[in-house]
Amino acid sequence: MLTFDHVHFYYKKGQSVIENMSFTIETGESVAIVGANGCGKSTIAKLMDGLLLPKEGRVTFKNIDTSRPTDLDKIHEQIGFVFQNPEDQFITTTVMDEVVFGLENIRVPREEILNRLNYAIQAVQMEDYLDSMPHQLSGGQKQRVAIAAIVAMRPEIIIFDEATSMLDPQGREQVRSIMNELHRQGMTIIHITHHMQEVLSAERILLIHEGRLEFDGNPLTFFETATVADYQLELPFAVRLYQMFHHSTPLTADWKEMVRLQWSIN
Amino acid sequence: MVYQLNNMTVNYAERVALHNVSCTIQEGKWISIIGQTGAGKSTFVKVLKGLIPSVDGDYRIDQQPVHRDSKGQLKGIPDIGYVFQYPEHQLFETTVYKELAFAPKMMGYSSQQIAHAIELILPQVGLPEEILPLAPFQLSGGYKRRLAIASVLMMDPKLLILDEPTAGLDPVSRVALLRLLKRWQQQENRTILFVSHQMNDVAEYSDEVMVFDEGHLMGHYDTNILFLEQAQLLAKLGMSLPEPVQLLKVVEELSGQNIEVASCRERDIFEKVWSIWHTRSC
Amino acid sequence: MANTVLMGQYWETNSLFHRLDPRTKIVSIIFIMLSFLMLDTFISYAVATIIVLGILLLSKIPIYVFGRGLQPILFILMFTFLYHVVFTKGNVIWSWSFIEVTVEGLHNGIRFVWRIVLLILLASMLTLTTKPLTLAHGLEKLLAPLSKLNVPVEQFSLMIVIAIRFIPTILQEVDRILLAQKARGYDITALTLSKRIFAYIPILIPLLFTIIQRAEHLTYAIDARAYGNGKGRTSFKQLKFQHIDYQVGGIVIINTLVLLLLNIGGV
Amino acid sequence: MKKSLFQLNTKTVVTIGICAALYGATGFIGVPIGPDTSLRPAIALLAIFGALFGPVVGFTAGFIGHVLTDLLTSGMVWWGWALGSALTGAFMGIIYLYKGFDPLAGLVKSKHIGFFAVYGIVGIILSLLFSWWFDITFMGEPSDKLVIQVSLASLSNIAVFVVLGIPAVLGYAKRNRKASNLSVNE
Ligand SMILES: Nc1ncnc2c1ncn2[C@@H]1O[C@H](COP(=O)(O)OP(=O)(O)OP(=O)(O)O)[C@@H](O)[C@H]1O
Ligand SMILES: Nc1ncnc2c1ncn2[C@@H]1O[C@H](COP(=O)(O)OP(=O)(O)OP(=O)(O)O)[C@@H](O)[C@H]1O
Ligand SMILES: [Mg+2]
Ligand SMILES: [Mg+2]
Repeated sequence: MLTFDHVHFYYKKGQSVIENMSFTIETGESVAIVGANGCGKSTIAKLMDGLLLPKEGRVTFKNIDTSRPTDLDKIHEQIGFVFQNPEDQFITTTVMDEVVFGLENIRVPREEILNRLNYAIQAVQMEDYLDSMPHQLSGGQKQRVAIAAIVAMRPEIIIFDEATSMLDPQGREQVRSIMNELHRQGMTIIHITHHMQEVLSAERILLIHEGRLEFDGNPLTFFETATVADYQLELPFAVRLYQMFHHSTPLTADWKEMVRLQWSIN
Repeated sequence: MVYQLNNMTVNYAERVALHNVSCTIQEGKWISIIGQTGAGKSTFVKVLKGLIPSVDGDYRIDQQPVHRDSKGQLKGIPDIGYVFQYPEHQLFETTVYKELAFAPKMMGYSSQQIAHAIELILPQVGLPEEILPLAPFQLSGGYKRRLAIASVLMMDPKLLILDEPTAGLDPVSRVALLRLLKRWQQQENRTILFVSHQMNDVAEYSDEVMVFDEGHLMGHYDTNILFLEQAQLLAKLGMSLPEPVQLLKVVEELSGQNIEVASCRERDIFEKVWSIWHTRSC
Repeated sequence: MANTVLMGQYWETNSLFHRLDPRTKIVSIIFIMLSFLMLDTFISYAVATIIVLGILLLSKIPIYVFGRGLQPILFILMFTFLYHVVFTKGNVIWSWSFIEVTVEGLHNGIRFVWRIVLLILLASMLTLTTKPLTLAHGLEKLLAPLSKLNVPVEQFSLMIVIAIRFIPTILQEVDRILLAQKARGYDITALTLSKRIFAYIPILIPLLFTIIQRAEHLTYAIDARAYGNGKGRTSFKQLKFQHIDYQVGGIVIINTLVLLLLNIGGV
Repeated sequence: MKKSLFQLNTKTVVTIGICAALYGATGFIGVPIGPDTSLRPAIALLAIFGALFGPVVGFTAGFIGHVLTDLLTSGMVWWGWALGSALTGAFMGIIYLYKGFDPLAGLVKSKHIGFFAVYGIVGIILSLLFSWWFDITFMGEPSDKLVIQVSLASLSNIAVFVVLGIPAVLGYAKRNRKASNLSVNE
């Protein structure tokens, strides 16, 4: 239960970045946050994790207010946050230490750390790079490490802030399946992305426009009805295809499925 | 201009990032570079720009060996534009304005000329004027990206290298940028080297594609040939096809026939699929 | 560059000292150094020298590496020596205008220089056989009991780790800025030396800005991963005393005692 | 928020760590001007940290930074000089305690500059005298040599402080004032 209650935020007085934003994300949901560049998505993510505090209104996680400094640790333990730029996230000098750092903080016992380290590193296929310096990896490898470091902590919520923007299609698919797996286990997934096909497979979409929440609901409904270009978005491939077929079959996230269905009807 | 690499090898400490790469890059083309994470794409384009000082191999521009210093190290090649994979690697000035003005100032333009050029470039990449006095690091991820691209476009280079320039851009800005680049490249006969993981964009905009795998250059293809005829190669290297081409494959499989299309671009494939569809349902 | 700083002076051999627990090394070196500060008599110097030579041999590190460590302070050593030689009053054995060389001066000069050399050799043992981050880790563990007294040992240790980790990052940052400038047609390294020094100044302010920015992100990163105040963290990399640590510890104590006795006995 | 002095939160930990690294990194650079003395731009950094973050950060960053450079370059730590760096950093930080002095917000008055210069210079001289005393007492180094060294080092450090350190703090404050003014105007 993560709640924004009439949240306002600005970096500089007079230039508000988030305006009067209210929504609640229930435990176990998978939510995509979309919107134009500079509309405030990363700021929302930082507000969720208590790294920034609202200037007005409240952000609460399970009724803990992020503005109470004493409880902030609990929030950080329960909410994992993969930064937009993985380089900003790196604290230590090796890939292994990077994953272990968070685990030590949340007091995971030693043997368990090893298990989780192995699991996370294998999930992102970075086994060969355990002793490399995070800063000396390729762009996509950095993102993989950043993801592994958070996934290993097994928080209740993970916020992915464009965490797959530099992955190859296969890597994107892998991360997608990691997310699905975690979601199946009950984790809340919040995914900030510009990749519309990924948005389509979320359960819920929050559309941010100039610091305001513009739409909150089902992604399929959204793409069927909204004029996406108004929000600097495009239609996912599945929806483009759907339009080409003149809406003759119901829209689903899996477009291959849709084509087969179409074919069989005809 | 023609850029030529011969048996180029790059080592980072113990890791070989490029293996004996030889290639020729002709003028006036949009060449995309694809390959999995860690395949050596960024390393390859850095070599072309001369950003990696010690390389093993031969590099010529218009048949002339590229200038090296007394220690045999490569020097940056000034008339190539280079947009880094992470905009943070590129931005260093204290304000957006200074960032944009840096390159033209180096090239000796007057401050009026620079101000004018900045006025022109901002709308093209979709940056508002209000951000000019801000520090680059106060911008959102996507704005940083636009700024990084704009500051290189200010150089108006003959060869422009873009390392995943669309990562972090919102869809409308992404398409706008790609169209801007395409227009610029075609009208002014410039060369673009475009590193990307977005197969749809690669299929849509490029003339040629270079495929990398584990430090090797696996081939340099015409875009249509690569995506329409070399699907096995891509599959073998664990790379995926653009969605329109995947659609084509699905329809081929369903109809059990080979479908000829004009190109691997989405419009052409949709047109074809639509016509097959139409004939079937009539 | 990044790697050189992270490795510090570290020199890989498979010696006994490389296997020792960093805590043993730190404590032992402190003990030996303290005992060296009391060196006075000829025999005690001789014993100390033998101890240090023994340690050098055991470390299996080539001698020239130690020489390299002494290089930066060669000047101080020479100065100290000459100073004593010239300014100590006593039996003159050679003179030229107002300069007089005395026996006592030679004696003093050699003694002081010798002591400094011994201390430096010892100190470099620590850094040659231990990586900086291991050293920091050892230090944290040594100070751990203070944590109970509410001394922020963990945070202090994180400070040191960040400092070590960021020296290369900062040097990289300078490289990065130079590279970014190079990518846009400005190559500082192509300038002549005298011009280059001035060209570095405009880099300083952007450097300061990006570093302060880095600090902000790093704060977020550490907070976001629930570091809190660092209390009660588990520790994945553990340090364990082995037999060898006890043996070495014992030897060090005996050594120190011997030196002490020698001094007290005035031999 | 600003004037808290001894509270050790993540932000202070990171600031000290990074300042120490910066001090250490620039410690690698130095133009030698005399026996064991060099013109070290690092002093200017201590001035900046002190002014921006206060005496505690200045002290700790100076100390850790100095010890680290010593460890990384020769392996031998000159504790007296490290403590000297720390003291200098602390003195540079006294100005931070003044009400109305806040370079992060662009607030620096001319009287602050005067105080800053005085504390800085006094700090430099005092800490060098301290290092001198320390070396004589614990290392048994000859004292006359140190007199030369201390005076040379004082002069060079004061020069760096006046020529680089003070202007840098002013420049930084000026830039921040500009940025915040702009936001008010818009
Ligand atoms: N540290 C900062 N100081 C001042 N302004 C900032 C700061 N960080 C962000 N902003 C501003 O706040 C606004 C929202 O930024 P934010 O990073 O939240 O956008 P975003 O939605 O994540 O965009 P993107 O998709 O480009 O990452 C932008 O206008 C940006 O310039
Ligand atoms: N500075 C460096 N030091 C050491 N190894 C490096 C460095 N930069 C890259 N590498 C390694 O070299 C290989 C190639 O890296 P490169 O950055 O060229 O990959 P890439 O194809 O651009 O990948 P991506 O799509 O993830 O950006 C990778 O295995 C990477 O870990
Ligand atoms: Mg963002
Ligand atoms: Mg890359």
